[in-house]
Amino acid sequence: MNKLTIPILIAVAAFALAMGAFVWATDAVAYAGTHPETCNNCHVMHPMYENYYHASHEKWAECADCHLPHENIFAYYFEKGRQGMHDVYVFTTGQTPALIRANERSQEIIQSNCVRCHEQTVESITMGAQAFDRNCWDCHRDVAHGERGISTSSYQDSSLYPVK
Amino acid sequence: FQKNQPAQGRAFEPLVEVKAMEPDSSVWGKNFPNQYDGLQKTATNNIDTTYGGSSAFSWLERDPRQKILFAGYPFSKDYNDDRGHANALEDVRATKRLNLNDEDPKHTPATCYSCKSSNNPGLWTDMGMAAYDAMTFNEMTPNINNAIGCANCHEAETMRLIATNPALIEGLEAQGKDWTTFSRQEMRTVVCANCHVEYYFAGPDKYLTFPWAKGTQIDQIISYYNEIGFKDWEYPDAGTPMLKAQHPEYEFFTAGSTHYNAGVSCADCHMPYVSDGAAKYSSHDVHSPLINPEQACGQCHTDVEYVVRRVNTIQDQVANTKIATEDAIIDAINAIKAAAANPNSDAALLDQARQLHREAQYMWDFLSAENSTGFHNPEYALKICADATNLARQAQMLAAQAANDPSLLKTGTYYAPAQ
Amino acid sequence: FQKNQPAQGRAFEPLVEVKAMEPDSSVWGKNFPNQYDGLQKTATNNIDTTYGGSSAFSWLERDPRQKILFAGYPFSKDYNDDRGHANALEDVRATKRLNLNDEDPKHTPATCYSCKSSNNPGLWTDMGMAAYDAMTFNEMTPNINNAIGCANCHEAETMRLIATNPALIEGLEAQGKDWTTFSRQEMRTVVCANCHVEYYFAGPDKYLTFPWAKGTQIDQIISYYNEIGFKDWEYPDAGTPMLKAQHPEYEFFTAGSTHYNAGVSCADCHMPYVSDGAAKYSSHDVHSPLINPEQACGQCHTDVEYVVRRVNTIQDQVANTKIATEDAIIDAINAIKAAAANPNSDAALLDQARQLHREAQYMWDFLSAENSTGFHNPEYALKICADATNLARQAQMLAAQAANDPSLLKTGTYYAPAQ
Ligand code: HEC
Ligand code: HEC
Ligand code: HEC
Ligand code: HEC
Ligand code: HEC
Ligand code: HEC
Ligand code: HEC
Ligand code: HEC
Ligand code: HEC
Ligand code: HEC
Ligand code: HEC
Ligand code: HEC
Ligand code: HEC
Ligand code: HEC
Ligand SMILES: [Ca+2]
Ligand SMILES: [Ca+2]
Repeated sequence: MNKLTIPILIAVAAFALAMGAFVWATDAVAYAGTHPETCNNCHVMHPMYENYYHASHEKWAECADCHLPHENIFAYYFEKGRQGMHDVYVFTTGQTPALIRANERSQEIIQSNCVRCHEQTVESITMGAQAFDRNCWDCHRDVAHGERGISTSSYQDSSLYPVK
Repeated sequence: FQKNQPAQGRAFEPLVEVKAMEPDSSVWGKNFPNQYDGLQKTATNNIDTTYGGSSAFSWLERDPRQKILFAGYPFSKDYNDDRGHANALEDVRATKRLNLNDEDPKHTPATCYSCKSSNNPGLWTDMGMAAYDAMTFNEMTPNINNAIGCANCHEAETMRLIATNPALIEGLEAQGKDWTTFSRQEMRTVVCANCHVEYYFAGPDKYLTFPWAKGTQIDQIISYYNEIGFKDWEYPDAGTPMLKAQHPEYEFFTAGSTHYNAGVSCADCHMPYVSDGAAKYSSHDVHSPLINPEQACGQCHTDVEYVVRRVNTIQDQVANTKIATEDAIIDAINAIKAAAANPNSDAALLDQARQLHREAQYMWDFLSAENSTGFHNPEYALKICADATNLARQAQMLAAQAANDPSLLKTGTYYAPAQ
Repeated sequence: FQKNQPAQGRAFEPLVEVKAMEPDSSVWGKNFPNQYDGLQKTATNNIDTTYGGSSAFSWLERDPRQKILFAGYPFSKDYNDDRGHANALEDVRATKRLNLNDEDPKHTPATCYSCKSSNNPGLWTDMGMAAYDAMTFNEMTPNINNAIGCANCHEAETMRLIATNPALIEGLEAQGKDWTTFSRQEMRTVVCANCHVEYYFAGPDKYLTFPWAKGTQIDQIISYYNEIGFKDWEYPDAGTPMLKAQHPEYEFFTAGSTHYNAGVSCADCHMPYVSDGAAKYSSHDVHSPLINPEQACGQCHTDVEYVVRRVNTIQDQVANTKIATEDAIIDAINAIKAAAANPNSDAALLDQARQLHREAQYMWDFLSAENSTGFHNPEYALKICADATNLARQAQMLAAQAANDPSLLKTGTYYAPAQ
């Protein structure tokens, strides 16, 4: 036995323990699944879930269908891990921004997924000599997350106070 | 008893029982600490935005034309931007607009406390608003020891939003409206109309009245005032019977603005939901939404940066056009003064000039006293500027005709060196 | 060769090869039947909306003030609302504004064909725009046998959107802009600027020019015209050197409107996608979006009924305010006429009055000739009304000062019975 073995074993065990605690505390394994409910585990994802659930794509697509790349399985799992760890890190360290917005990389991923499913429909409009330089949701503002996007509040329901 | 608001249990047990119209917000605060904290925060807010914000900067310094426009009226002495709700009492007591000499027939009435304190709902219930308003400001002072608080907006037992100001209830009734039939979303705007509205003091006993009997649009309000022959003051040397407009946020916003028509309420922007851990509650730290646009606008608009830029564009355009209107009114004032000083002036034409001056300035003021620099209803703001400028220029022309003196047609007199 | 547009194959094989700048759209139509069908439909559109739509109703009948405002200029003879693209040739040939007497120095030049035909890109390439514009309308007629078509907007080989009008290319260059660097989304607006823009004819050879060297905002265009001392005509009896504004949709829309700032293009509203089976393509049946708001607005706005109601609110407000501006300009015209007829009038003051009349009317016209009744940029529209009214009233006042005659200050002269 090398004299470094024990410290290394201790370090590995401590690391495993720390990771275990981290994973347990943050429910990071949830990221392995694809169910929208998985994303909704995290309460900061709740508005997106809620609004997605009431928008038109709930029938067709899950979060990962839009938010993870689908060119190939490696890209899919790599991105899944990268993005997942990022979200977990931000969440557990309490740095969640007031307004969560898709970053540029995500936007590219989402766009490629819109086109992936709707290729036939959009062929004649995205073709041509010039790059199709806008996002599908510049026009289809509510297909993914509904009218209210990432709203944390629903419209005040007047029926709670019925007239008379 | 309220048709729109069936008795309904809260989702949780209150810790303490709050008695009806309890003026002390800290008592309510035991049950609702987040809301109470928010209200407390309004005391110390001081961030300014380009055109608004929470410091009490002076409008008379920022736009010295207003000193001329309000000449002869207390607003030319002291006129600051509004601050957070918790400062209401301090600010009304400190303003130099007060006249605390009770012997002077123009002394400040108790009515000036109407929108500044959570003691009011209780006092109005006990003594009636007529008796309240008939007192002087000084006489009322000992009864008032809380700034704006929970009792101004909520019913204690149910926490429903309610109309607490009798003037609001009567103002709505005059239009055949019954607030108890309003939906919750409507109340999220109407509750602000307890205070953020145009008002005047009717009769010698200074009865608080909202000039809404003909409707709440600007031309309806002007024709209401014309019909009852009301004036706030007379413009010195010009003799115009003037009107002062005050914070008509409610009337301005509800006059077909894009957000009002789309069903958005005051509270949506000024009291957005925020979360404290798992609890979601309405921010009671009411201030300019430009200070927290992610929460205030982001709930509906995904591109927050875009909408904020848009507010700037709109406000700049309104602010510039407003100055052009002020210049036109000042030209009119100077012409009317000169015509009034001329003994040969035609009295009938001069009176027509005064009438147009009165209306032009009231229109300008309606827009100017509204605190969003046009954003609450951009097109209305600019249309009002267009109309007011047109009337002001016609007032000047009538004054020149009255005095038969084309030299009264000089423009840009605000910029001319004083003689 | 175009920096923004890398050569790239089409997604499908064309059936026929279309030669560069092919004027006959039916040839292109073999490859793109949906788009060709759409263009054809514009010939027979006739649905009207409250303020616009596709029939050629007369503006002079709908708003008789315009007959006065354009007195002495061909627009007072015949001025109709625009129709669909396929009618362009028929309509330009039929208008009573033409002067087909080639001996008359004021004869209509070939330049009037510039925005009416798909023959132009070929002709401009072959002979150059200067030679084209120097011909008379009559002389050019035999060369023109197609109304607006594919060649006005597309490059045949790649189907890219392109600037085809040399005046557009030069107008952009004058501002240091190079259209070949524009993105596809930008081109969806700029391609309309081949035609939907303010223009004038420079010099005796009627060279088509966009007055954009100082920028495309209204004050920049006015100062451009003032600097070069340009006038379209002289107002009869008043002597004002007038300017006529023509369809400045592009300038108006791009001046910070909410939709432009949000990245929306002309084609988004006027050429929304429609579907043919599974595939979607751009509607080439260009007309008022209020005729198919579900497609035109519904792609971005869920509540289509709401946005359409909103258009009505905005257009009503603009239309009313515009009339008030027209009244003010007519008062100014009458005063200037009277002052000009008075031999004792002060010439310098009178010239100042004319200058303000010129600017006020141009501002009004900029808004009025813009075809959306303010919707393309509501706040700009109302701000322009406010400014134009202010200037018109000042013009009237200067005229009265020039003649030293307060009786010229009468207002509402449009309504006064003719003497
Ligand atoms: C149909 C495609 C689609 C599905 C399914 C979908 N999203 Fe999205 N998501 C989008 C689009 C589009 C955006 C907007 C990106 C933008 O506006 O820049 C977005 C944005 C977001 C954002 C950032 C907020 C913002 O507005 O930028 C989050 C977080 C998010 N989605 C989470 C989720 C979750 C969690 C689910 C499943 C419950 C989900 N998404 C399902 C398409 C989708
Ligand atoms: C551990 C809690 C948590 C879970 C579970 C979670 N998220 Fe998030 N998510 C966050 C936080 C925190 C942010 C803000 C990160 C930032 O802005 O840097 C975020 C941001 C995002 C964004 C916007 C930033 C970007 O990458 O563009 C998207 C999209 C998103 N999440 C999608 C998802 C999807 C899809 C799932 C489920 C597969 C999911 N999230 C599950 C916490 C979580
Ligand atoms: C997992 C595949 C998938 C993805 C990813 C996806 N869609 Fe869809 N989408 C569908 C299906 C399936 C339908 C329903 C069938 C149809 O109309 O083609 C649909 C319908 C639609 C419709 C018509 C119905 C409506 O809601 O108006 C639009 C528009 C649309 N999608 C846009 C988008 C956009 C934009 C994105 C990217 C943000 C996207 N889709 C991503 C599968 C997908
Ligand atoms: C300029 C606005 C705009 C953009 C950008 C846009 N769309 Fe659309 N889209 C429309 C309109 C308008 C329709 C409705 C067509 C109709 O009603 O026939 C539509 C229809 C659709 C449909 C439904 C077609 C059907 O058969 O009903 C799908 C799917 C779709 N779009 C997907 C996309 C995707 C994917 C993208 C991005 C590549 C995209 N759109 C970009 C405006 C747009
Ligand atoms: C759509 C959002 C929105 C709605 C709805 C709205 N406001 Fe505002 N309000 C604003 C904005 C933006 C400003 C400008 C703030 C600034 O200039 O800093 C503002 C300014 C104000 C101010 C001045 C704040 C300051 O900075 O001094 C008051 C008071 C106010 N609003 C009251 C109201 C009332 C009362 C209502 C309802 C009748 C209302 N608002 C409805 C967005 C809104
Ligand atoms: C009881 C009367 C009353 C009610 C009810 C009321 N306000 Fe006020 N509000 C005031 C007064 C008074 C001030 C100015 C206080 C000062 O300047 O000291 C004010 C100030 C404000 C300000 C300026 C804050 C700042 O930081 O500049 C805003 C914004 C505002 N109110 C919005 C609202 C909204 C939104 C509602 C309804 C949800 C509302 N108010 C209800 C009386 C009231
Ligand atoms: C109908 C309700 C109402 C009445 C009555 C009322 N106020 Fe106010 N007051 C407000 C509101 C709302 C604000 C905040 C908006 C603003 O400042 O424009 C305000 C703000 C103020 C402020 C702070 C800003 C400033 O103008 O310097 C003072 C001081 C003030 N009021 C004094 C008075 C006096 C004095 C009277 C009696 C002449 C009076 N108020 C009557 C509602 C009212
Ligand atoms: C300026 C008016 C105003 C004042 C003052 C006010 N509130 Fe509110 N409050 C509101 C509005 C508006 C709502 C939103 C009600 C709704 O959506 O039905 C609200 C909501 C609430 C709610 C419901 C939960 C939530 O946050 O949406 C509670 C509890 C509450 N307020 C407590 C208080 C307490 C305690 C005070 C005093 C410390 C207070 N309020 C002072 C206007 C006010
Ligand atoms: C409760 C929802 C809601 C809130 C909160 C809200 N808006 Fe809006 N806003 C709308 C709706 C609905 C429209 C109408 C246009 C549409 O249908 O998309 C609109 C339109 C606008 C427009 C376009 C109008 C124009 O004249 O350019 C701007 C700008 C805007 N909002 C800014 C803001 C700002 C700034 C805030 C925060 C102070 C805000 N909004 C808060 C719902 C909201
Ligand atoms: C946001 C949507 C939108 C955009 C972007 C837009 N328009 Fe319009 N346009 C309208 C509406 C709405 C009308 C009013 C139609 C009516 O009154 O019937 C209109 C009217 C018109 C008309 C008159 C149509 C008629 O009925 O006679 C013309 C011409 C026009 N637009 C050209 C343009 C050009 C050129 C651009 C770009 C520079 C543009 N539009 C951008 C919505 C739009
Ligand atoms: C080659 C010049 C030219 C181009 C390029 C052009 N237009 Fe036009 N447009 C015209 C002319 C000329 C008319 C009037 C035809 C008539 O009245 O006979 C017109 C009429 C219209 C009308 C009125 C239709 C109606 O039914 O009343 C609309 C809307 C319009 N154009 C929008 C656009 C848009 C959007 C674009 C760009 C995508 C565009 N135009 C590009 C010259 C052009
Ligand atoms: C820079 C492009 C351009 C030039 C040059 C141009 N037009 Fe037009 N024309 C248009 C556009 C765009 C429209 C549709 C918008 C409108 O009518 O306001 C139009 C519409 C018309 C119409 C139909 C509506 C009406 O006004 O009755 C006639 C006729 C017409 N033009 C005649 C002429 C004549 C004559 C000339 C030369 C003096 C001319 N045009 C020069 C672009 C142009
Ligand atoms: C008034 C200008 C104009 C005219 C005339 C015109 N187009 Fe277009 N065309 C456009 C615009 C704008 C687009 C959208 C381009 C984009 O989004 O990149 C377009 C797109 C197209 C496309 C791409 C697919 C689609 O529908 O979006 C084809 C193909 C096309 N046009 C063919 C034609 C043909 C064939 C003609 C003649 C019959 C024609 N166009 C006449 C302006 C015009
Ligand atoms: C490509 C997307 C798109 C299209 C197409 C579009 N809009 Fe909008 N519209 C927007 C955006 C973005 C805003 C800015 C406010 C926001 O963020 O919601 C807006 C704002 C508005 C507003 C609020 C501004 C105000 O002054 O009240 C109205 C009304 C409106 N649009 C009407 C229309 C109408 C009518 C049409 C069709 C003729 C139309 N829009 C087409 C994207 C679009
Ligand atoms: Ca303030
Ligand atoms: Ca038309």
